Amino acid sequence: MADWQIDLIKVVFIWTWALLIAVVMTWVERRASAMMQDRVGPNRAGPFGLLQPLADGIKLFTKEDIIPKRARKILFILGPPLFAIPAFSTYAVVPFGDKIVIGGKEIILQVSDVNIGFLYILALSAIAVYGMVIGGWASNSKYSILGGLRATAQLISYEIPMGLALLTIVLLYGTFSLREIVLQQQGTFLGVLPNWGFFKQPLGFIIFLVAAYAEANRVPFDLPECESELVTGYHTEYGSMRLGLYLFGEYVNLGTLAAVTVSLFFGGWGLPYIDMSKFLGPISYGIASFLVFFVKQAFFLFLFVWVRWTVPRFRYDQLMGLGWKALIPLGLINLFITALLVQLTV
Amino acid sequence: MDYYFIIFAIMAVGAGIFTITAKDALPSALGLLTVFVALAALYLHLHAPLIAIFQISIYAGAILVLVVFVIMLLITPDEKLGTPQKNISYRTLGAILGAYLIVLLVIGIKGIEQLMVHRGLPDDFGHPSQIGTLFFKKYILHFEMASVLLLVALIAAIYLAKKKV
Amino acid sequence: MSGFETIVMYLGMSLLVILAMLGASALLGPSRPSPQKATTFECGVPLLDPSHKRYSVKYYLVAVLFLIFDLETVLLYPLAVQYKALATLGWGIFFEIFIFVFVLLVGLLYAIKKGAIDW
Amino acid sequence: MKFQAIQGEGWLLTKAEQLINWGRSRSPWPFPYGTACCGIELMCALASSYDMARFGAERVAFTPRQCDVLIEAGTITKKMVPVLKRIYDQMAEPKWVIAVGACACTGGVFRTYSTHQGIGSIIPVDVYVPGCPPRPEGILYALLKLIDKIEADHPLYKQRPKIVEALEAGNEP
Amino acid sequence: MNLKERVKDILGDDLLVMAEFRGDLCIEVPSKRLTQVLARLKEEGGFDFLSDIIGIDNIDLYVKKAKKGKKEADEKEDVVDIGPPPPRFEVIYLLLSLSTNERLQVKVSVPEDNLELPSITSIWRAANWPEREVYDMFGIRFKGHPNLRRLLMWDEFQDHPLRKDYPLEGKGEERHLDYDVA
Amino acid sequence: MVRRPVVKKEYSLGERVYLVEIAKGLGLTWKHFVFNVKASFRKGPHTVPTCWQYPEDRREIAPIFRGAHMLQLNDKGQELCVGCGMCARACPAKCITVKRGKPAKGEEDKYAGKTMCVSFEIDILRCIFCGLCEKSCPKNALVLGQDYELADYEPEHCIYDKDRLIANFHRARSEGLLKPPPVPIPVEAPPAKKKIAQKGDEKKGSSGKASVKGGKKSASNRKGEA
Amino acid sequence: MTKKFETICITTGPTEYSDYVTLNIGPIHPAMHGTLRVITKTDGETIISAKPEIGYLHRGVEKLGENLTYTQFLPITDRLNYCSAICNNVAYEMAVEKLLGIEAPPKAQLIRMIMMELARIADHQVCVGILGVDLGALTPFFYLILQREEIYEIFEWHHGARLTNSMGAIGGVEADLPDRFHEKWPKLRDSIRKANDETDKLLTHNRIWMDRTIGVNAFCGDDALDWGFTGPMLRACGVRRDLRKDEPYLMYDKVDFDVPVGKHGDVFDRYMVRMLEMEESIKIIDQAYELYKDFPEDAPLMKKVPKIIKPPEGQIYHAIESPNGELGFFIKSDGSDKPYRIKIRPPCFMVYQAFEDLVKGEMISDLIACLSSINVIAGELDR
Amino acid sequence: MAGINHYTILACILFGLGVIGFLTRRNTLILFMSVELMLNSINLLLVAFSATRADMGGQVMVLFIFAVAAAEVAVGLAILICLFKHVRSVDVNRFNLLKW
Ligand code: SF4
Ligand code: SF4
Ligand code: SF4
Repeated sequence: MADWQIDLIKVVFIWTWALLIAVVMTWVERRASAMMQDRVGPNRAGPFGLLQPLADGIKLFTKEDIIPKRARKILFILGPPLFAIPAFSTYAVVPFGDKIVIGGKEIILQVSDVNIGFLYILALSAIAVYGMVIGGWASNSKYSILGGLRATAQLISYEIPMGLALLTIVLLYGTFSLREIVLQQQGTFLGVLPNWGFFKQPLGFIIFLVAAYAEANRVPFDLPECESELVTGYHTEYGSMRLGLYLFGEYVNLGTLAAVTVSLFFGGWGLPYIDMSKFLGPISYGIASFLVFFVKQAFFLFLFVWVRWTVPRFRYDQLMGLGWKALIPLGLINLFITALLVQLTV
Repeated sequence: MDYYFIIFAIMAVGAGIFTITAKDALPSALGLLTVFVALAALYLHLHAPLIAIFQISIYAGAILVLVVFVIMLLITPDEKLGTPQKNISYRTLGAILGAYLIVLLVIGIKGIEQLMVHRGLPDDFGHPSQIGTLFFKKYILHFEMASVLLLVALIAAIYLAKKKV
Repeated sequence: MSGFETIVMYLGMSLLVILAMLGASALLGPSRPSPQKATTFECGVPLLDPSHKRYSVKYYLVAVLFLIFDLETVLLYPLAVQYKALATLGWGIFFEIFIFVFVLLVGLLYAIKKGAIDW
Repeated sequence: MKFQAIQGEGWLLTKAEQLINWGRSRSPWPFPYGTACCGIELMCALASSYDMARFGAERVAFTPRQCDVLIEAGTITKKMVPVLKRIYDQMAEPKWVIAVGACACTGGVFRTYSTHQGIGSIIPVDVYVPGCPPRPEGILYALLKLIDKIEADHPLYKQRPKIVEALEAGNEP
Repeated sequence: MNLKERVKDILGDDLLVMAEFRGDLCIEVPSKRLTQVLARLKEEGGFDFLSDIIGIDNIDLYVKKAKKGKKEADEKEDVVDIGPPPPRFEVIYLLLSLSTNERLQVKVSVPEDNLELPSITSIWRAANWPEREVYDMFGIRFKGHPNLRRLLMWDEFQDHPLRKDYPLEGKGEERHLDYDVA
Repeated sequence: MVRRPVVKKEYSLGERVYLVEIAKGLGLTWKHFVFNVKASFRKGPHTVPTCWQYPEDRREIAPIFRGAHMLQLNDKGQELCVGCGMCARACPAKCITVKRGKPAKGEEDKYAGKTMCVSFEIDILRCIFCGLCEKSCPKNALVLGQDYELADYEPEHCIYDKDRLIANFHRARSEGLLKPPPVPIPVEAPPAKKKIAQKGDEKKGSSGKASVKGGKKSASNRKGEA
Repeated sequence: MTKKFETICITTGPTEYSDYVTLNIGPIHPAMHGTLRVITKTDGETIISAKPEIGYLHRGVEKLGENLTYTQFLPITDRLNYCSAICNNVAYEMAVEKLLGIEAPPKAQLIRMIMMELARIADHQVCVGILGVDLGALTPFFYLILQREEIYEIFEWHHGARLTNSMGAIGGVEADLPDRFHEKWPKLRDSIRKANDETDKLLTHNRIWMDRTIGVNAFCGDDALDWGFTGPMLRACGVRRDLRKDEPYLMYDKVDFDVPVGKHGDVFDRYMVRMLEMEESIKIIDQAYELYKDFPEDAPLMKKVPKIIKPPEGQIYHAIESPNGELGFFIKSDGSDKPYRIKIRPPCFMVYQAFEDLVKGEMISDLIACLSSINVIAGELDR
Repeated sequence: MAGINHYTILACILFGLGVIGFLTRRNTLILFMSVELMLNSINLLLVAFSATRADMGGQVMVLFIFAVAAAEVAVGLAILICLFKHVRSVDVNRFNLLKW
């Protein structure tokens, strides 16, 4: 097989995987929230309601598509794809597993291992902002505009702490490539602890996680679409599949963020004390590493859901205050400390 | 010629034309966004992945967001900019001048290739770490000056924007 | 240029599939436009005043702050990636970063004090 | 099948219709237009003990663009009539309406100067639910009836009943 | 000193009628001096809390009385004097003293030809909406009210529905659909 | 301008750092989650103990629940309603129309009373299920049953005529959901003084109040003895 | 802005012009409970003015009351504050009884008390739950509503309806406490407490919640009195006023309970007052139940009243402490079987008119929090 | 492989577009964007030269240009906001305060 064919297969596979995670997440979110609230949740479509997302999808596909008269038509149409394309594309640099050897060919389980790694993710999430702000602005409804503005301000505010947290990681590992970072996290340090970013950078992890919640617009940071104030925020005027793209895009974002968290702070596909490659065959090792990664990712996805149904949401100024007055200074301090420690240990 | 360059060059030029001809500021900003993305793709081609990424995350992600915010802040729909320009000649003059400039530049630049020294590119050319090293070794003063520049800009912007009129 | 083609391939795939989704939705959905349907949703009452009005300048301030600090982090990335290597040369790199960040920290404090992020 | 008899079309379209109906009927996102006491019972129906979400009616959104079923629960006063009409108009096709409670159906006990006597004269109603307020089970029963109705629909051929046009012609300002 | 005497003390001449029914004390005061009376009751009488403002349309009472009078007159074959019609509307202010937990109903009469009362929003801000409601329902205007608009009915509505001559089921008013198909 | 009291926020350390309390909350939701997930593997429709999965799993309805109306028959299968129209008069929503009539020749034993209702219609869409008709019916003919599944596509189907009301009764009987006969309410004997004050008493309303107070005291006295 | 400035250099227009965005919230808005509407002017996120507009649920109850008999009006009172219909029923019944000059038998009074306190718990549960929902915490709502379902079940077994109870009749109550109550109450008491505890755990000490509620819409006690606040809203401002204590009706003077008061009148205090009141209500029910047990099975539940009630001419005002505050019925009778005029004094009417003062200068999010903490019930607001 | 010539021509065209936009448009915001366009063309040149000459200095320069551009935009737009508060327009022709 030619390289580009393998690449194509990988691309298709991972794209589908991203979509699948998003789809299943909608189900998980509904069922899990129901379980936390002493309810049952959707259970009529398919076994355990597993086909619920499919039903929703069909419904959304066959729904009428309204473009409000006062909306700016082109911008209105551009909004959802501008949001969804970056969201889907971020998966491209996430390492889903180590490598798999098929027919003597070594295939890394990642679309592409580029040397700028997660900067790519940062850049794309910076573009995703436009999807919301343009969608909100184009709708020409006050709720949407306010939602869009809030979304943008929130997203860009929390990009800084996230960037700072990542900066410390870069400082520690000296690379941008997610794959290399994961590789460096194998093994243990200080004898007992796994060599995970989490243990080396607990503060950085917390900052990153909080910023991730904000980036994903999840409770407690779901102000852009907070129901009780702005109806549904920036996508108030959107229906049919355009809405579907916004909703899916959000879940895809969740998947990416969880994956990045795992790769940066939790050792990616590796198990803490066990070296799987020693006793597994080349193919089964690839699959096993993929599974390990998925389990870790699933945990963080669940955490997203879990937190959402537990806490109230912030007010806008508090959200900004938390970002600018708490997280950024914390991030800077963390940066200093890490720099100092690295300086002292080399 | 390779298609990669052609595609993105056309994209950049087309979006650039859209940017300067769009009726409204917001579509114009979207055009600029496309230019940025196209240029970023070209940077990738030019062994400057870091610059490409930063192009997107700074130009597209920050500067343009600022512009978009200001567009939302300032433009009210009842204020159409479509009021006819008083002297059309001014506008045409501008266009002609610009076009002339393009022609001049293109002609002037034509022979530039002879002036270039083609060196083989080292393997890790464009790797982020190289820029880091340069920042430390050669441009340390510039680097610190940049921070001061940013500080000044920050203070000025806040001062201006918060000023009560 | 390692691997960028694949990423572009991936991007192209996202673009295609999403456009296909939108197209399918446009084809499948019924369409019965009416002037009433196309009115803007305003909690069920007629619009009170145009939506595109001036919104608060504070959003702008946040964007300015973001711009400055984004640049800061971005400029730090190349240094950070090389930090371990450069740290072997002495404390210079640490102080370079320190001064750089410190100057901007002053900016942050100024912004906080001026109430740029208080709503 | 009846449908084939009408249209003389083949298996594929029938299946497609079934699929669409399946999707629509399994995911009727409600617009909880709860204005009064019935709204409270609607809330109960949405909450833990009865959990309307089991039928897929989960994503409760208050924007007409994203909803399928307008659950009108509560009194519609004359002051509210234009609002209701506008909300209904703004909903995207396909859309259904459930009128919950005596007030929504006929005005109930409030035969007064300020109460509109039944929303049936403003918007087409698919299912009427008597009761004041109906038990949550009653609302769920209505939803089930609506699901039956959706499943018997012919989305690819039969367009919205003529009643819409008739009503709109009658109510045009 | 019990409530009655105290009220008498405070009001003096302004007290027109005082009646008690089932422990509820109701006094009538002249409408011209309403603000002063209420202010005095608030300052001196300790009635520092305004519970509600109630409008009443008395016309049916009079009609009933007249009917009864006519019936009696028919029976007795004599003329029965039922007196002149009372002022058509009356407005009752429900006051409450928080310290002694006493309630007082202050009544003023509003004749139909002069539907106007002084607003007491300067004494109690709580009077704002109740006054608007009375205006909405009975058409009694309150002079000096900051924003005397309809409260419950929509703005274009013409009648005053709680008047006794307004039918329960209305006169068929509908609020028209005000579309902005702009 | 509005006056606002100054509120000083005093947070303990645990509250200041968001995470502690959030972790506690997470623990709580986790407990519910685990409990319900375990429960949902139980057999039968009533899995999660707090959720009644309606069509399969119905909640017990109180026998006195005010649901759809029915016209009762007595044990001999005779119609109880005499068409007196008391229910129609008592109904606040004015949704009952009764027409009284005499039973046709030879059909007298179908009816318990001397008269019967020729037609009996309840506009169930207007009814507010207040139960006043039931209370006012002298023959206990009209009762409100336990049926709550009343939704319909057409408003015309929601006008219940006599046949439907009797059919309701038959169905309820077959399902064993008949309304229990009303329990007599213990009524306090009227006080010596005539309760409805005569016209003359009006002005001396306060005395009425006093007597009430006395009654209250006696009640408490009795409690003291008990 | 439509004017063209050709030669003028600088026009310093008023900065207010178009700087404020008019944001219409409601009537159909998730936080507006279906029928409320607030027209706000905002500067960014700050509220410059907020004009509530009501009447979207004005059903003409008072006019209807003039056209129905005293008995027929009872079911209509259910539809006023539909979150705690029983309180309305009892208030109305007691008002008519006062007009008649009678009082319900003691056992009936106890039953009324128990039911009213249950209704109070149910009302507060809804209010707190909705407050949580509006501030983004959905889960407590579900826990609270579950307990409310149990309370509804008791209602249903007592008088045959869940929400619009039409409990009792003029002169007493029509049924003894149902068996369900005797069985359920001890368990229910615990589970209500448990749900409250859980809510407490999820919300009260959570910093996000505290930030969202403490100091938000703080209100002075004397302002509150001036505006005519009653109930939890007033008590949260630090004024200890509760009609159950100050003007005891039924048998509230025989039970022992506290009146929780707040300090600043902010959303947090309102929330806490409601939470604590639920606990007090549980206490009251326990005590009332003890008192109730002293009565024999066949103790009278009703005063003898004629079928057609014709009170003497006169006018009375009677108020009770409903979950939202002072709920009063003013009835003027002309001696016929229909009231000549019924005026209802809804508690939230008075509170809601101060809405602009409550939220001015705060943020949009606070407006939502404020609205849910007032617990405006459109049914009694608009009548 | 596209040579340096192509890149320089592309950069020139973009620069010229920026100039044309700057000269012909009246919306200040679009003027700003035209300036950005010009700056970007310079960036492109720098990167292209850096690649041809195998000298990383060009790329570092671009980073500094980013910083300058950011500062320019931040301050420029702030000034624009100030102006807008006075004139209530973004039309350059109305900013004629300095005209004589
Ligand atoms: S039908 Fe009954 S319960 Fe429903 S809104 Fe009307 S009055 Fe309230
Ligand atoms: S149902 Fe009862 S009240 Fe009604 S007409 Fe028959 S007998 Fe009379
Ligand atoms: S239940 Fe009430 S509303 Fe219904 S028919 Fe009987 S009296 Fe009328």
